[in-house]
Amino acid sequence: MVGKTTKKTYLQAFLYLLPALLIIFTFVIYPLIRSFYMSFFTDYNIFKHTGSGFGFVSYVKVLQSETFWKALKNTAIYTAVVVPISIIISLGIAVLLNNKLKGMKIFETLYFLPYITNVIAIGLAFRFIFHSNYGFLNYILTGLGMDPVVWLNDTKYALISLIIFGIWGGLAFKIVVFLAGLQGIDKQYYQAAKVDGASKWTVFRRITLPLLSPMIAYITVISLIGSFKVYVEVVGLFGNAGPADSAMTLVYYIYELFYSSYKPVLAAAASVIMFGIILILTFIQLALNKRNVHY
Amino acid sequence: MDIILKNLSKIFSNKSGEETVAVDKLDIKIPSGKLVGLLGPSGCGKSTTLYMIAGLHEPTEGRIFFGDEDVTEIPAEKRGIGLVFQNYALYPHMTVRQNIAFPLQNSKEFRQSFKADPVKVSEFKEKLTELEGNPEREKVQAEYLEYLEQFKDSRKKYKAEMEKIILETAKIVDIEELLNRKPSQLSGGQQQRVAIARALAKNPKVLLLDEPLSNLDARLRLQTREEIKKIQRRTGITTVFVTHDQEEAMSISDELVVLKDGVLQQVDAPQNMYNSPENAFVAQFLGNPPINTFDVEIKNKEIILNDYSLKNVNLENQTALLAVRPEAFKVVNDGIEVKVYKVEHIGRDKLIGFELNDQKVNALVDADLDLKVGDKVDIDIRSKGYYLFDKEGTRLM
Amino acid sequence: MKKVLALILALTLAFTLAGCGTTNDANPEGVTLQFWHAMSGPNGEALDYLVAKFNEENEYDITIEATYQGGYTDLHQKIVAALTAGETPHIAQAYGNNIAVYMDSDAIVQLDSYIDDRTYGIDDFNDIIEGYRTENSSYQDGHFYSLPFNKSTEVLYYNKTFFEANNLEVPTTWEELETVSKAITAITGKPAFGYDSLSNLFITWTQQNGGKYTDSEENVYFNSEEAIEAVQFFVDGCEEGYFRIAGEDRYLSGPFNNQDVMMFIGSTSGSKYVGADTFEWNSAQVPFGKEEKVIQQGSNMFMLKSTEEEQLATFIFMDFLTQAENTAEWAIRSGYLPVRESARELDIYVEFVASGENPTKDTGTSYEPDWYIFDPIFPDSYDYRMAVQAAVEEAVLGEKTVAQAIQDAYDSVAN
Amino acid sequence: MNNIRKIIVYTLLTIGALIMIFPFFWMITGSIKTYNEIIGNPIVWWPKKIMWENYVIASEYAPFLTYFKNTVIVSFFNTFITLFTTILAAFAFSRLEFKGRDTLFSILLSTLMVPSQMLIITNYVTIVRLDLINTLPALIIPFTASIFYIYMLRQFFNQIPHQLYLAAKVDGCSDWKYMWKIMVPNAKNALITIGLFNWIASWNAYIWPLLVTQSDEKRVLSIGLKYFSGEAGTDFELLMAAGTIVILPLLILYLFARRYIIEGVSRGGIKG
Repeated sequence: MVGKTTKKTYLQAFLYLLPALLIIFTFVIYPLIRSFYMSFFTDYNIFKHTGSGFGFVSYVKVLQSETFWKALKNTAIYTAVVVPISIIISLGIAVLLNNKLKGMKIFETLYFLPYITNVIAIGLAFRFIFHSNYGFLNYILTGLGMDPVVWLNDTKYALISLIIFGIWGGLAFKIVVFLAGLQGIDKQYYQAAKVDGASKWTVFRRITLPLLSPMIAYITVISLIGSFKVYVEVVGLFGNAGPADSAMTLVYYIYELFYSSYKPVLAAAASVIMFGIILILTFIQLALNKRNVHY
Repeated sequence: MDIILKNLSKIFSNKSGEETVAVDKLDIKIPSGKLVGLLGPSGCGKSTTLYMIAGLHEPTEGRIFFGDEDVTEIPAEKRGIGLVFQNYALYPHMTVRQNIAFPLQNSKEFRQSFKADPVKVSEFKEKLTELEGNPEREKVQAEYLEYLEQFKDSRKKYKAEMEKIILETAKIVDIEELLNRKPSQLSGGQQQRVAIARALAKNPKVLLLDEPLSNLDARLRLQTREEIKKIQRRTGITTVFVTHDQEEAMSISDELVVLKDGVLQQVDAPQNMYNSPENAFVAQFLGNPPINTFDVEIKNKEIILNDYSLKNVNLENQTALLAVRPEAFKVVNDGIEVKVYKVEHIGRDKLIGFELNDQKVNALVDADLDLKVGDKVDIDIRSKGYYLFDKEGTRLM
Repeated sequence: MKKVLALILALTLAFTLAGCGTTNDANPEGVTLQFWHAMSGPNGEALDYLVAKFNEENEYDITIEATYQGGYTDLHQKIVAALTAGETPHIAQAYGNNIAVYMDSDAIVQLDSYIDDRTYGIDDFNDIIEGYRTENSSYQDGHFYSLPFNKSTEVLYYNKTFFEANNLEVPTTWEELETVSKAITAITGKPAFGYDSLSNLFITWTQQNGGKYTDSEENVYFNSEEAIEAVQFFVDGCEEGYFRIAGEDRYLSGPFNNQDVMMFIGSTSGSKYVGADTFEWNSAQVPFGKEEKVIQQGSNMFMLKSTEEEQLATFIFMDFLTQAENTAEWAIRSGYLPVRESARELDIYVEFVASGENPTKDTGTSYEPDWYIFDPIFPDSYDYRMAVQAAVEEAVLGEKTVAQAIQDAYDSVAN
Repeated sequence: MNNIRKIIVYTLLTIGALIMIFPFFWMITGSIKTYNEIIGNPIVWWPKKIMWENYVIASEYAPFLTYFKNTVIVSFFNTFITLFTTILAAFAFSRLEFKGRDTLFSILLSTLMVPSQMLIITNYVTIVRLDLINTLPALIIPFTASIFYIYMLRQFFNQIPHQLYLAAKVDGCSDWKYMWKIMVPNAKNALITIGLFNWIASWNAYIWPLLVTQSDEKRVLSIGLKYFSGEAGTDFELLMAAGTIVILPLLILYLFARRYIIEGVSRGGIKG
């Protein structure tokens, strides 16, 4: 309320933020700066913290590597599919759950379950569900008279499997947020709309969605970032980057670079690039929100 | 205790740096113990003014005095004010009792008043040491113990006193039976009263109400209006309340302050203000049905409304604005002939509408006149109840 | 390779005319050592057993604290972290190429002087299987920075019941492998044979086919006719449906147990996952091509710099693990093979093998020492492995032609 | 709502629910199957013989009891410290007015985008420097502040009408007191939810815990899952048993906390 910021308010704000900032700086920003710094060396010995040849060599290398572009492409596809689809599905489910019917509480409980999973264990379960011979998914498909799909073994389907897994894993949280949002909407709006004789669809489009937009914005940002960082899911599902690396994602690529093939500099460069990409995406996202979100 | 606003201004500047003057060089004296209405159309800066008095907004310019004390720099909580918000702002998670108790729990003074004053204690201690071996000592000792005695089991006293105050204030706004409810379980009117109780609990020197009635339905509004007046009378606290409803303001306040675009228009008792508005705005803003206004010419000491001379005035030739209260019209045998297009009965009065100089005019005439829509009547203006303003809107007579 | 062989020769010499080498005068008495490993389950128990035995028996009352640090990847990650922070264990387990990476830290101890130490040195060093010695000294400077620890190799697992029922011969050559596989597929209508590790497939078969892979000078030879031919042989089999890869099953033990494949080449260390009550299985030497080559795998143990005393103590423990009887015990209790020739002749081991409890032990130790091949050790050798694995995978999945796939793999690493 | 729609709603929800819980069903049944039943072809729905042994064997692979104890300790402290830092920061970002607030916030927000894999080596070194290696604090401290939760709570705090803040100020309530006495109680559900989320996260974390712990006395449940993957195969049945063991406590905790969750993230938790 008070217009100008006095020293006192600065101090106060600083004190309130101190604990969080301390941790975040020490364990996120500081290492980030380090690897940023590292990324500009041609050669860096992480054991001795010494490097040689300052420049953009590493970035060039990364940008020249086929695998990087493959990883970027896969990650982009993954994000582009998972984010909207999971949002739409979870929104739909949330709307259904928002019906005042018996047993909805039970459904809520069930739908939130995936959130508490341990990706390693559940990833294993998914591996069997996707299995081309004795997997449950194909069991259903053939049951419905469709041809079985070689989910995890075929370069064409590996990414799709990952996407399915990703969507499944991402629904729970979104459903909860949306359901919460829906229940936060004042019933009067609906009654008003009823009086105005609006159709269910119109009500959804013209009232529910706008009033839900802050939630949608929040979720989009969060899951955009999240799905761009997809990694554990890959390991859980394939144990590697999928058939012929067809499910290679950015973080997986970075991880491989760092630990398996010991190219810390390239890994750093790659993650800086990735960081940049997400940063841009998010800012675009936030900018769009400013226009479309009705707080 | 008076409230004095000296040259008080508030300028808001938004992110893009644009500045808007909410309050402009206000000079007002709110007399002690009075119920003062801060009146004006929405956006006239009345709430901002109230918040500055409360200490929630800091003035861009000017000072605020409570009595002789300059409180401009003093934070809200230390000004000893009670504030009631338009939407009550009750703490949703607290019961009514807790809501009322909250300000007390936060007040150091209140808590201190149950503890021995450390200064006094140390004085006693010194004395005692000085008087080592002196017969005087016994006496001081006794005094000291006596003094301490008052503060035995202060906690219990504190609690008791708290409860006592809660009950008293609850009684004033009679919500005793609601003390254990949560705000969500109360009606608008009840919440309103709780909000007032909370404001009164720490018995403030000043009570501030921001549009206290606007969230209530018509009947409740009338009723609460009266209650607020009663409460104010009973407690005698200097009370400022903000409203955009002139009727409301007129009906309860001892003093009226009218603002427009952050600029003070007039300060006066409601009736005086009604009877002698200082400018066109005040004239038009007060009164229901609203005052009728006509553009007139003043030629050789006559008020000319389309070549019909209304009255003689001692003024230079000029164009002016004539404002006539509805009740200032009278039906005569020989005046301006007008055609009645509506007739309404308001209680014992009769409101008629006619066109004069192609503009609709409302007039109150005595009820026993029997008039029908379509009748032609001659009307004239009484000797009181009409005002002349110049083009700027300042009063000519 | 030459350099390495020369060194082996030198060492052999050194040890045959015993007495040279000096004595380390540090005192290892009573030190406690940290040992990081990746052995869990039965292997973990086997290791704990040996550690307990050592703590019990060693005359210097050295105490080993062995702790499981997760799988190889986790262990590797931890060692990298530990080296970065400069707080390391005394001894750890790792693949050669990882150790080559760690050498950047200058915290890895060169073992030569310990190995030929007059008092504490390893007796009859040449008794340790040649391939293992060669591998552990094939670092770029040709010295020993590690010793063989948990070693395994590849064998051909086959469905005994099925082979007998259809009186099939276990294949010993590529040609036989092809004919037998076709025969089996004709019966089952499913792929008959699979290869667990496609990188091993590439490395082994290329060399079985007379080609070369890489050497520790990081020269790349694998974009060769031999390689193409070898991989083509496998890819054809896959296309015609009598060969397959593990793919989604990760390891073929699963399909094998489901009788979806009747034979596969896999690591001896995977034997615990092989077998179902529906049939009997057995193992045989892998089929060979032009040359008899078989890969040796599994990881090694290396020493990290610490005090003279601790280092000596560490070496004493390493020595203990390589002793015939202990490595035999290790082989019996774990999924791995003894590191010494002589261990294979020890009664306990002979009996164990005879018990037929785990046929792979017999097969695994039946290879001639000079058949063994391994990844030359240098930091990037992992990338090479990944590259060739990808190549085979892409070829099998029909992403690229064999020649193309191999060329791409070559380009990706040779620069 | 008419019956046809009811039926549609229920069927849709049921199908969805089945999809959501099937993997759990598969994991839990898997934990009582034999290795070969899990990879059985054709699909084996229910084990011939229920293999409770799997749990016994799995539990012998690692000292799960110690792990459980540690996990509870870690999750507990982690959650409570996180809540504390989150409340403070969220309050500052939603109620305190200071220049550069939004900039700072978006900078922090951008740290969400860092792939954590890139940070852990440096963090490991930090932990060593702090001499915390192989201690429980090493598992707790690095995760005691999360911009993700700060973001979430800020969203919620922003829903609390500003007039409450003014009212409290008039009532002589300091910012600090206002935060604890007004905002926190009103954000109860949000806090419980964040607490639960954080608890789950720290319960399932495994890369970092494995990295900074070196002895069983200091390890947590999720690390236990590591034991079942060897270099030439995985003991599926044991892994699933262990997986079930790890998830079960969360499941129970969740069932207790679930009724708060919806309200927890709900905007306008209180009407303005």
